[in-house]
Amino acid sequence: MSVTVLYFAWVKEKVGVGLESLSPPESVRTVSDLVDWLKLQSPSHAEAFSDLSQIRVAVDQVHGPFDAAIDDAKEIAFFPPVTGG
Amino acid sequence: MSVTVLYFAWVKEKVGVGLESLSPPESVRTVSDLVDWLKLQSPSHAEAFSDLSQIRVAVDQVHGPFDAAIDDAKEIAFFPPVTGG
Amino acid sequence: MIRVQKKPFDPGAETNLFLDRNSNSGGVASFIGQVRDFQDDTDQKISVLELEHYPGMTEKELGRICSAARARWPLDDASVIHRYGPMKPGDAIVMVFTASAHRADAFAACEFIMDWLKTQAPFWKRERAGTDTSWVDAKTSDDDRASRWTSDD
Amino acid sequence: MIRVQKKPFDPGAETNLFLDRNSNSGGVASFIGQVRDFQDDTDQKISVLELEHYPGMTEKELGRICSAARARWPLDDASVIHRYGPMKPGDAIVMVFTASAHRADAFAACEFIMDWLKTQAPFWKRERAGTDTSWVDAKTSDDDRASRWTSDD
Repeated sequence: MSVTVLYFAWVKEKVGVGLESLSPPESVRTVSDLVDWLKLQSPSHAEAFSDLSQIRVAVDQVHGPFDAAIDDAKEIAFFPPVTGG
Repeated sequence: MSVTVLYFAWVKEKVGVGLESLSPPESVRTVSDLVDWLKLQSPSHAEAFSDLSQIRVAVDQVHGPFDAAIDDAKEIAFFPPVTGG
Repeated sequence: MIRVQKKPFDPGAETNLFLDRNSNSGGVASFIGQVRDFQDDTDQKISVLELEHYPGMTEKELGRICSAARARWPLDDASVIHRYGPMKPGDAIVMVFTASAHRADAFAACEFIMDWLKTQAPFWKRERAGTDTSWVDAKTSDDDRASRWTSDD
Repeated sequence: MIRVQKKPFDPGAETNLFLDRNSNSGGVASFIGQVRDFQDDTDQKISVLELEHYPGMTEKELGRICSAARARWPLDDASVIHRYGPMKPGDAIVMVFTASAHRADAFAACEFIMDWLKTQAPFWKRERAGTDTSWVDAKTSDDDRASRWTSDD
Protein backbone atom coordinates (compact mmCIF):
# COMPACT_ATOMS: atom_id res chain seq x y z
CA MET A 1 0.00 0.00 0.00
CA SER A 2 1.22 3.47 -0.90
CA VAL A 3 -0.32 6.52 0.69
CA THR A 4 0.41 10.23 0.99
CA VAL A 5 0.34 11.40 4.60
CA LEU A 6 -0.11 15.12 5.23
CA TYR A 7 0.42 17.11 8.42
CA PHE A 8 -0.80 20.62 9.20
CA ALA A 9 -0.20 23.35 11.79
CA TRP A 10 1.59 22.18 14.95
CA VAL A 11 1.32 18.53 13.90
CA LYS A 12 3.47 19.43 10.91
CA GLU A 13 5.90 21.33 13.14
CA LYS A 14 6.22 18.40 15.53
CA VAL A 15 6.64 15.76 12.82
CA GLY A 16 9.07 18.05 11.01
CA VAL A 17 7.64 17.62 7.51
CA GLY A 18 4.33 18.46 5.85
CA LEU A 19 4.08 15.50 3.51
CA GLU A 20 5.36 11.92 3.40
CA SER A 21 4.83 9.25 0.78
CA LEU A 22 4.66 6.08 2.80
CA SER A 23 4.12 2.36 2.27
CA PRO A 24 2.80 0.96 5.52
CA PRO A 25 2.51 -2.85 5.89
CA GLU A 26 -0.66 -4.80 4.97
CA SER A 27 -1.61 -5.03 8.64
CA VAL A 28 -2.35 -1.26 8.68
CA ARG A 29 -6.08 -1.23 7.85
CA THR A 30 -7.51 1.74 9.76
CA VAL A 31 -6.42 5.27 10.57
CA SER A 32 -5.69 4.08 14.12
CA ASP A 33 -3.43 1.34 12.78
CA LEU A 34 -1.63 3.95 10.69
CA VAL A 35 -1.12 6.21 13.71
CA ASP A 36 0.32 3.30 15.74
CA TRP A 37 2.68 2.51 12.87
CA LEU A 38 3.65 6.19 12.37
CA LYS A 39 4.56 6.53 16.06
CA LEU A 40 7.22 3.86 15.49
CA GLN A 41 8.85 5.79 12.63
CA SER A 42 10.64 8.44 14.74
CA PRO A 43 10.58 10.17 18.14
CA SER A 44 9.08 13.24 16.41
CA HIS A 45 6.21 11.16 15.09
CA ALA A 46 5.70 9.64 18.55
CA GLU A 47 5.68 13.11 20.10
CA ALA A 48 3.28 14.54 17.49
CA PHE A 49 0.78 11.74 18.12
CA SER A 50 1.20 11.58 21.92
CA ASP A 51 -2.26 13.07 22.61
CA LEU A 52 -4.79 11.89 20.03
CA SER A 53 -7.58 13.96 21.62
CA GLN A 54 -5.85 16.94 19.97
CA ILE A 55 -5.61 15.38 16.51
CA ARG A 56 -8.20 15.28 13.74
CA VAL A 57 -8.01 13.21 10.56
CA ALA A 58 -9.21 13.48 6.98
CA VAL A 59 -9.22 10.54 4.59
CA ASP A 60 -9.08 11.67 0.97
CA GLN A 61 -10.04 15.20 2.08
CA VAL A 62 -13.11 14.13 4.07
CA HIS A 63 -13.21 14.33 7.88
CA GLY A 64 -13.27 10.88 9.42
CA PRO A 65 -12.99 8.99 12.69
CA PHE A 66 -9.82 7.19 13.79
CA ASP A 67 -11.46 3.83 13.18
CA ALA A 68 -12.11 4.69 9.51
CA ALA A 69 -10.81 2.06 7.10
CA ILE A 70 -7.98 3.23 4.89
CA ASP A 71 -8.88 0.92 1.98
CA ASP A 72 -7.41 2.51 -1.16
CA ALA A 73 -7.24 6.03 0.24
CA LYS A 74 -4.69 8.14 -1.62
CA GLU A 75 -4.26 10.87 0.98
CA ILE A 76 -4.53 10.87 4.77
CA ALA A 77 -4.14 14.12 6.70
CA PHE A 78 -3.56 14.78 10.41
CA PHE A 79 -4.11 18.18 11.99
CA PRO A 80 -5.26 19.99 15.13
CA PRO A 81 -8.90 21.02 15.59
CA VAL A 82 -9.54 23.71 12.99
CA THR A 83 -9.54 27.44 13.82
CA GLY A 84 -10.56 29.29 10.65
CA GLY A 85 -13.18 31.92 10.05
CA MET B 1 -57.13 71.01 23.82
CA SER B 2 -55.30 71.38 20.52
CA VAL B 3 -53.69 68.40 18.83
CA THR B 4 -52.18 67.55 15.47
CA VAL B 5 -53.68 64.39 13.99
CA LEU B 6 -51.73 62.58 11.28
CA TYR B 7 -52.87 59.87 8.88
CA PHE B 8 -50.70 57.58 6.77
CA ALA B 9 -51.08 55.13 3.87
CA TRP B 10 -54.68 54.08 3.16
CA VAL B 11 -55.93 55.76 6.32
CA LYS B 12 -54.77 59.04 4.81
CA GLU B 13 -56.42 58.17 1.48
CA LYS B 14 -59.73 57.35 3.17
CA VAL B 15 -59.77 60.44 5.40
CA GLY B 16 -58.70 62.56 2.44
CA VAL B 17 -56.00 64.57 4.25
CA GLY B 18 -52.67 63.70 5.88
CA LEU B 19 -52.78 66.20 8.73
CA GLU B 20 -55.42 68.01 10.73
CA SER B 21 -55.04 70.53 13.56
CA LEU B 22 -58.00 69.77 15.78
CA SER B 23 -59.48 70.92 19.06
CA PRO B 24 -61.55 68.06 20.44
CA PRO B 25 -63.76 68.71 23.50
CA GLU B 26 -62.58 68.16 27.09
CA SER B 27 -64.40 64.82 27.23
CA VAL B 28 -61.89 63.33 24.77
CA ARG B 29 -59.32 61.82 27.15
CA THR B 30 -58.03 58.67 25.41
CA VAL B 31 -57.12 57.68 21.87
CA SER B 32 -60.38 55.70 21.74
CA ASP B 33 -62.33 58.80 22.72
CA LEU B 34 -60.56 60.70 19.94
CA VAL B 35 -61.44 58.01 17.37
CA ASP B 36 -65.11 58.12 18.42
CA TRP B 37 -65.09 61.90 18.06
CA LEU B 38 -63.23 61.78 14.71
CA LYS B 39 -65.83 59.38 13.29
CA LEU B 40 -68.45 62.09 13.82
CA GLN B 41 -66.49 64.67 11.84
CA SER B 42 -67.27 63.31 8.34
CA PRO B 43 -68.36 60.18 6.47
CA SER B 44 -64.73 59.78 5.27
CA HIS B 45 -63.51 59.73 8.87
CA ALA B 46 -66.21 57.22 9.78
CA GLU B 47 -65.21 55.03 6.84
CA ALA B 48 -61.46 55.24 7.63
CA PHE B 49 -62.05 54.13 11.22
CA SER B 50 -64.71 51.50 10.46
CA ASP B 51 -62.40 48.57 11.30
CA LEU B 52 -60.09 49.45 14.17
CA SER B 53 -58.36 46.05 14.03
CA GLN B 54 -56.61 47.45 10.92
CA ILE B 55 -55.51 50.69 12.55
CA ARG B 56 -52.45 51.37 14.68
CA VAL B 57 -51.76 54.50 16.69
CA ALA B 58 -48.74 56.50 17.82
CA VAL B 59 -48.92 59.18 20.51
CA ASP B 60 -46.13 61.73 20.15
CA GLN B 61 -44.29 59.33 17.82
CA VAL B 62 -44.43 56.32 20.17
CA HIS B 63 -46.62 53.28 19.44
CA GLY B 64 -49.49 53.07 21.91
CA PRO B 65 -52.71 51.24 22.63
CA PHE B 66 -56.17 52.72 21.92
CA ASP B 67 -56.79 53.20 25.62
CA ALA B 68 -53.68 55.40 25.96
CA ALA B 69 -54.40 58.76 27.61
CA ILE B 70 -53.93 61.75 25.35
CA ASP B 71 -52.96 64.16 28.18
CA ASP B 72 -50.93 66.95 26.59
CA ALA B 73 -49.88 64.96 23.52
CA LYS B 74 -48.94 67.24 20.64
CA GLU B 75 -49.24 64.70 17.81
CA ILE B 76 -51.41 61.63 17.35
CA ALA B 77 -50.99 59.44 14.26
CA PHE B 78 -53.21 56.74 12.81
CA PHE B 79 -51.97 54.25 10.24
CA PRO B 80 -52.26 50.65 9.01
CA PRO B 81 -49.94 47.92 10.37
CA VAL B 82 -46.46 48.78 9.08
CA THR B 83 -44.86 47.08 6.06
CA GLY B 84 -41.31 48.38 5.76
CA GLY B 85 -38.00 46.57 5.41
CA MET C 1 -26.09 55.31 12.85
CA ILE C 2 -29.67 55.67 11.59
CA ARG C 3 -30.27 57.02 8.09
CA VAL C 4 -33.65 57.38 6.39
CA GLN C 5 -33.32 58.70 2.87
CA LYS C 6 -35.10 58.98 -0.46
CA LYS C 7 -32.08 58.53 -2.69
CA PRO C 8 -30.57 55.11 -3.45
CA PHE C 9 -27.63 53.92 -1.36
CA ASP C 10 -24.68 51.74 -2.37
CA PRO C 11 -24.64 48.59 -0.18
CA GLY C 12 -20.98 47.90 -1.00
CA ALA C 13 -19.84 51.41 -0.10
CA GLU C 14 -21.92 51.30 3.10
CA THR C 15 -20.33 47.93 3.99
CA ASN C 16 -16.83 49.35 3.71
CA LEU C 17 -17.76 52.46 5.70
CA PHE C 18 -19.21 50.32 8.49
CA LEU C 19 -16.13 48.07 8.50
CA ASP C 20 -13.84 51.12 8.63
CA ARG C 21 -15.68 52.32 11.73
CA ASN C 22 -15.49 48.87 13.33
CA SER C 23 -12.18 47.34 12.33
CA ASN C 24 -11.64 46.02 15.87
CA SER C 25 -14.84 43.97 15.92
CA GLY C 26 -14.30 40.28 15.27
CA GLY C 27 -17.66 39.84 13.57
CA VAL C 28 -19.91 41.99 11.42
CA ALA C 29 -23.33 40.73 10.34
CA SER C 30 -25.48 42.49 7.78
CA PHE C 31 -28.82 42.15 6.09
CA ILE C 32 -30.00 43.76 2.85
CA GLY C 33 -33.65 43.81 1.87
CA GLN C 34 -34.31 44.22 -1.86
CA VAL C 35 -37.48 45.24 -3.71
CA ARG C 36 -39.10 42.06 -4.96
CA ASP C 37 -40.25 41.82 -8.56
CA PHE C 38 -43.48 39.82 -8.17
CA GLN C 39 -46.57 40.31 -6.00
CA ASP C 40 -47.35 37.60 -3.45
CA ASP C 41 -51.02 37.16 -4.19
CA THR C 42 -51.49 38.08 -7.85
CA ASP C 43 -48.09 36.85 -9.08
CA GLN C 44 -48.03 40.02 -11.21
CA LYS C 45 -44.78 41.76 -12.10
CA ILE C 46 -44.14 44.81 -9.94
CA SER C 47 -43.03 47.91 -11.83
CA VAL C 48 -42.66 50.37 -8.93
CA LEU C 49 -42.63 50.15 -5.16
CA GLU C 50 -43.56 53.34 -3.33
CA LEU C 51 -42.63 53.51 0.32
CA GLU C 52 -44.39 56.04 2.53
CA HIS C 53 -43.09 56.75 6.03
CA TYR C 54 -43.68 58.91 9.10
CA PRO C 55 -40.87 61.49 9.10
CA GLY C 56 -39.58 62.04 12.60
CA MET C 57 -41.08 58.93 14.15
CA THR C 58 -39.26 56.66 11.68
CA GLU C 59 -35.84 57.84 12.83
CA LYS C 60 -36.86 57.68 16.50
CA GLU C 61 -38.34 54.20 16.19
CA LEU C 62 -35.26 52.84 14.38
CA GLY C 63 -33.12 54.42 17.11
CA ARG C 64 -35.21 52.75 19.82
CA ILE C 65 -34.88 49.37 18.07
CA CYS C 66 -31.07 49.73 17.83
CA SER C 67 -30.90 50.79 21.49
CA ALA C 68 -32.92 47.72 22.48
CA ALA C 69 -30.50 45.52 20.52
CA ARG C 70 -27.48 47.17 22.16
CA ALA C 71 -29.03 46.68 25.60
CA ARG C 72 -29.56 43.01 24.88
CA TRP C 73 -26.29 41.97 23.21
CA PRO C 74 -22.71 43.26 23.66
CA LEU C 75 -22.47 45.17 20.38
CA ASP C 76 -19.71 47.48 19.23
CA ASP C 77 -22.05 49.14 16.75
CA ALA C 78 -25.41 48.88 14.99
CA SER C 79 -26.59 50.78 11.91
CA VAL C 80 -29.75 50.99 9.85
CA ILE C 81 -30.15 52.61 6.43
CA HIS C 82 -33.70 52.69 5.05
CA ARG C 83 -35.07 54.23 1.88
CA TYR C 84 -38.49 55.74 1.24
CA GLY C 85 -40.18 57.04 -1.90
CA PRO C 86 -40.33 55.31 -5.28
CA MET C 87 -38.08 52.30 -5.93
CA LYS C 88 -37.75 49.68 -8.62
CA PRO C 89 -37.41 45.90 -8.32
CA GLY C 90 -33.91 44.88 -7.25
CA ASP C 91 -33.23 48.15 -5.41
CA ALA C 92 -31.95 47.86 -1.83
CA ILE C 93 -34.69 49.11 0.53
CA VAL C 94 -32.97 48.50 3.84
CA MET C 95 -29.54 47.57 5.15
CA VAL C 96 -28.77 46.65 8.75
CA PHE C 97 -25.28 46.16 10.21
CA THR C 98 -24.18 44.89 13.60
CA ALA C 99 -20.62 44.56 14.92
CA SER C 100 -19.57 42.48 17.90
CA ALA C 101 -16.64 40.52 19.27
CA HIS C 102 -18.71 37.35 18.85
CA ARG C 103 -20.55 36.31 15.74
CA ALA C 104 -23.53 34.82 17.59
CA ASP C 105 -24.28 38.24 19.12
CA ALA C 106 -23.83 40.01 15.77
CA PHE C 107 -26.21 37.58 14.03
CA ALA C 108 -28.86 37.65 16.77
CA ALA C 109 -28.84 41.44 17.02
CA CYS C 110 -29.02 41.89 13.23
CA GLU C 111 -32.03 39.56 12.96
CA PHE C 112 -33.67 41.18 16.01
CA ILE C 113 -33.34 44.64 14.44
CA MET C 114 -34.85 43.41 11.15
CA ASP C 115 -37.72 41.62 12.92
CA TRP C 116 -38.61 44.69 14.97
CA LEU C 117 -38.11 47.06 12.06
CA LYS C 118 -40.61 44.98 10.04
CA THR C 119 -43.30 45.28 12.72
CA GLN C 120 -42.54 48.66 14.37
CA ALA C 121 -40.87 51.08 11.97
CA PRO C 122 -43.55 53.31 10.41
CA PHE C 123 -43.18 52.47 6.71
CA TRP C 124 -45.95 51.46 4.31
CA LYS C 125 -45.42 49.82 0.95
CA ARG C 126 -47.55 50.43 -2.09
CA GLU C 127 -46.88 48.29 -5.16
CA ARG C 128 -47.68 49.14 -8.74
CA ALA C 129 -48.25 46.11 -10.99
CA GLY C 130 -49.59 46.84 -14.48
CA THR C 131 -52.17 49.59 -14.01
CA ASP C 132 -53.03 48.60 -10.43
CA THR C 133 -51.63 50.20 -7.32
CA SER C 134 -52.22 48.55 -3.97
CA TRP C 135 -51.09 48.85 -0.38
CA VAL C 136 -49.16 45.80 0.80
CA ASP C 137 -50.76 43.94 3.71
CA ALA C 138 -48.74 43.34 6.86
CA LYS C 139 -47.77 39.71 7.37
CA THR C 140 -48.69 37.82 10.51
CA SER C 141 -45.44 35.87 10.01
CA ASP C 142 -43.58 39.12 10.73
CA ASP C 143 -45.48 39.58 13.99
CA ASP C 144 -44.66 35.99 14.91
CA ARG C 145 -40.96 36.52 14.24
CA ALA C 146 -40.84 39.71 16.28
CA SER C 147 -42.70 38.16 19.21
CA ARG C 148 -40.10 35.38 19.43
CA TRP C 149 -37.72 37.91 20.99
CA THR C 150 -40.09 38.80 23.81
CA SER C 151 -41.00 35.22 24.70
CA ASP C 152 -37.41 33.93 24.48
CA ASP C 153 -36.13 34.97 27.85
CA MET D 1 -19.30 30.48 -5.19
CA ILE D 2 -16.36 29.32 -3.07
CA ARG D 3 -13.12 31.30 -3.16
CA VAL D 4 -10.01 30.60 -1.09
CA GLN D 5 -7.29 33.14 -1.72
CA LYS D 6 -4.13 34.63 -0.29
CA LYS D 7 -4.70 38.20 -1.43
CA PRO D 8 -7.00 40.61 0.40
CA PHE D 9 -10.56 40.98 -0.83
CA ASP D 10 -12.80 44.04 -0.77
CA PRO D 11 -15.95 43.29 1.27
CA GLY D 12 -17.85 46.18 -0.30
CA ALA D 13 -17.04 45.14 -3.87
CA GLU D 14 -17.92 41.51 -3.04
CA THR D 15 -21.23 42.68 -1.56
CA ASN D 16 -22.19 44.49 -4.75
CA LEU D 17 -21.13 41.54 -6.92
CA PHE D 18 -23.26 39.17 -4.83
CA LEU D 19 -26.24 41.54 -4.98
CA ASP D 20 -25.85 41.89 -8.77
CA ARG D 21 -26.06 38.12 -9.09
CA ASN D 22 -29.10 37.96 -6.80
CA SER D 23 -31.17 41.04 -7.49
CA ASN D 24 -34.40 38.99 -7.39
CA SER D 25 -33.81 37.72 -3.85
CA GLY D 26 -35.82 39.56 -1.21
CA GLY D 27 -33.17 39.09 1.46
CA VAL D 28 -29.38 38.86 1.54
CA ALA D 29 -27.56 38.10 4.79
CA SER D 30 -23.82 38.37 5.18
CA PHE D 31 -21.13 37.87 7.76
CA ILE D 32 -17.59 39.26 7.78
CA GLY D 33 -14.95 37.93 10.15
CA GLN D 34 -12.10 40.33 10.86
CA VAL D 35 -8.64 39.69 12.32
CA ARG D 36 -8.81 40.65 15.99
CA ASP D 37 -6.12 42.86 17.47
CA PHE D 38 -5.73 41.31 20.94
CA GLN D 39 -5.10 37.74 22.10
CA ASP D 40 -7.79 36.10 24.24
CA ASP D 41 -5.56 34.73 26.96
CA THR D 42 -2.54 37.04 27.15
CA ASP D 43 -4.34 40.27 26.19
CA GLN D 44 -1.25 41.05 24.09
CA LYS D 45 -1.52 43.09 20.91
CA ILE D 46 -1.45 40.89 17.80
CA SER D 47 0.86 42.09 15.03
CA VAL D 48 0.30 39.37 12.41
CA LEU D 49 -2.14 36.51 11.93
CA GLU D 50 -0.93 33.68 9.74
CA LEU D 51 -3.58 31.33 8.43
CA GLU D 52 -2.54 27.90 7.18
CA HIS D 53 -4.99 25.73 5.26
CA TYR D 54 -5.29 22.41 3.47
CA PRO D 55 -5.37 23.25 -0.26
CA GLY D 56 -7.90 21.10 -2.07
CA MET D 57 -9.77 19.95 1.00
CA THR D 58 -10.57 23.53 2.05
CA GLU D 59 -12.50 24.27 -1.15
CA LYS D 60 -14.26 20.88 -1.02
CA GLU D 61 -15.25 21.25 2.62
CA LEU D 62 -16.60 24.78 2.08
CA GLY D 63 -18.54 23.43 -0.90
CA ARG D 64 -19.99 20.63 1.23
CA ILE D 65 -21.04 23.13 3.92
CA CYS D 66 -22.77 25.38 1.34
CA SER D 67 -24.51 22.35 -0.21
CA ALA D 68 -25.74 21.31 3.24
CA ALA D 69 -27.13 24.82 3.77
CA ARG D 70 -28.85 24.80 0.38
CA ALA D 71 -30.38 21.39 1.13
CA ARG D 72 -31.74 22.70 4.40
CA TRP D 73 -33.10 26.14 3.46
CA PRO D 74 -34.63 27.46 0.21
CA LEU D 75 -31.67 29.59 -0.85
CA ASP D 76 -31.17 31.39 -4.14
CA ASP D 77 -27.41 31.51 -3.57
CA ALA D 78 -24.64 31.02 -1.01
CA SER D 79 -21.02 32.20 -1.25
CA VAL D 80 -17.91 31.94 0.87
CA ILE D 81 -14.67 33.90 0.43
CA HIS D 82 -11.84 32.93 2.78
CA ARG D 83 -8.27 34.18 2.95
CA TYR D 84 -5.15 32.31 4.00
CA GLY D 85 -1.56 33.40 4.57
CA PRO D 86 -0.41 36.44 6.56
CA MET D 87 -2.94 39.07 7.60
CA LYS D 88 -2.97 42.09 9.86
CA PRO D 89 -5.50 43.12 12.51
CA GLY D 90 -8.67 44.55 10.99
CA ASP D 91 -8.29 42.58 7.75
CA ALA D 92 -11.33 40.63 6.58
CA ILE D 93 -10.57 36.89 6.90
CA VAL D 94 -13.87 35.46 5.78
CA MET D 95 -17.08 36.66 4.17
CA VAL D 96 -20.24 34.57 3.82
CA PHE D 97 -23.33 35.56 1.81
CA THR D 98 -26.72 33.93 1.55
CA ALA D 99 -29.68 35.01 -0.59
CA SER D 100 -33.27 33.90 -0.12
CA ALA D 101 -36.83 35.06 -0.65
CA HIS D 102 -37.24 35.12 3.15
CA ARG D 103 -34.92 36.78 5.60
CA ALA D 104 -35.27 34.08 8.26
CA ASP D 105 -33.85 31.51 5.83
CA ALA D 106 -31.04 33.83 4.74
CA PHE D 107 -30.05 34.53 8.37
CA ALA D 108 -30.22 30.89 9.48
CA ALA D 109 -28.22 29.62 6.51
CA CYS D 110 -25.54 32.31 6.90
CA GLU D 111 -25.05 31.48 10.58
CA PHE D 112 -25.11 27.74 9.84
CA ILE D 113 -22.35 28.16 7.22
CA MET D 114 -20.21 30.19 9.65
CA ASP D 115 -20.74 27.70 12.50
CA TRP D 116 -19.77 24.74 10.34
CA LEU D 117 -16.91 26.60 8.69
CA LYS D 118 -15.48 27.33 12.16
CA THR D 119 -15.48 23.66 13.14
CA GLN D 120 -14.98 21.87 9.80
CA ALA D 121 -13.05 23.97 7.28
CA PRO D 122 -9.34 23.06 7.47
CA PHE D 123 -7.78 26.37 8.50
CA TRP D 124 -5.37 26.94 11.39
CA LYS D 125 -4.56 30.32 12.88
CA ARG D 126 -1.19 31.31 14.24
CA GLU D 127 -0.89 34.67 15.99
CA ARG D 128 2.23 36.74 16.44
CA ALA D 129 2.19 39.02 19.51
CA GLY D 130 5.46 40.75 20.35
CA THR D 131 8.17 38.15 19.69
CA ASP D 132 5.89 35.16 20.40
CA THR D 133 4.13 33.11 17.80
CA SER D 134 1.47 30.65 18.88
CA TRP D 135 -1.18 28.43 17.36
CA VAL D 136 -4.69 29.45 18.32
CA ASP D 137 -6.63 26.81 20.26
CA ALA D 138 -10.01 25.69 18.97
CA LYS D 139 -12.94 26.87 21.08
CA THR D 140 -15.44 24.43 22.58
CA SER D 141 -18.02 27.21 22.16
CA ASP D 142 -17.61 26.79 18.39
CA ASP D 143 -18.31 23.07 18.68
CA ASP D 144 -21.37 23.83 20.77
CA ARG D 145 -22.69 26.30 18.22
CA ALA D 146 -22.18 23.88 15.34
CA SER D 147 -23.84 21.00 17.19
CA ARG D 148 -26.99 23.09 17.69
CA TRP D 149 -27.78 22.52 14.03
CA THR D 150 -27.73 18.75 14.32
CA SER D 151 -29.86 18.60 17.47
CA ASP D 152 -32.39 21.20 16.28
CA ASP D 153 -34.58 19.01 14.18
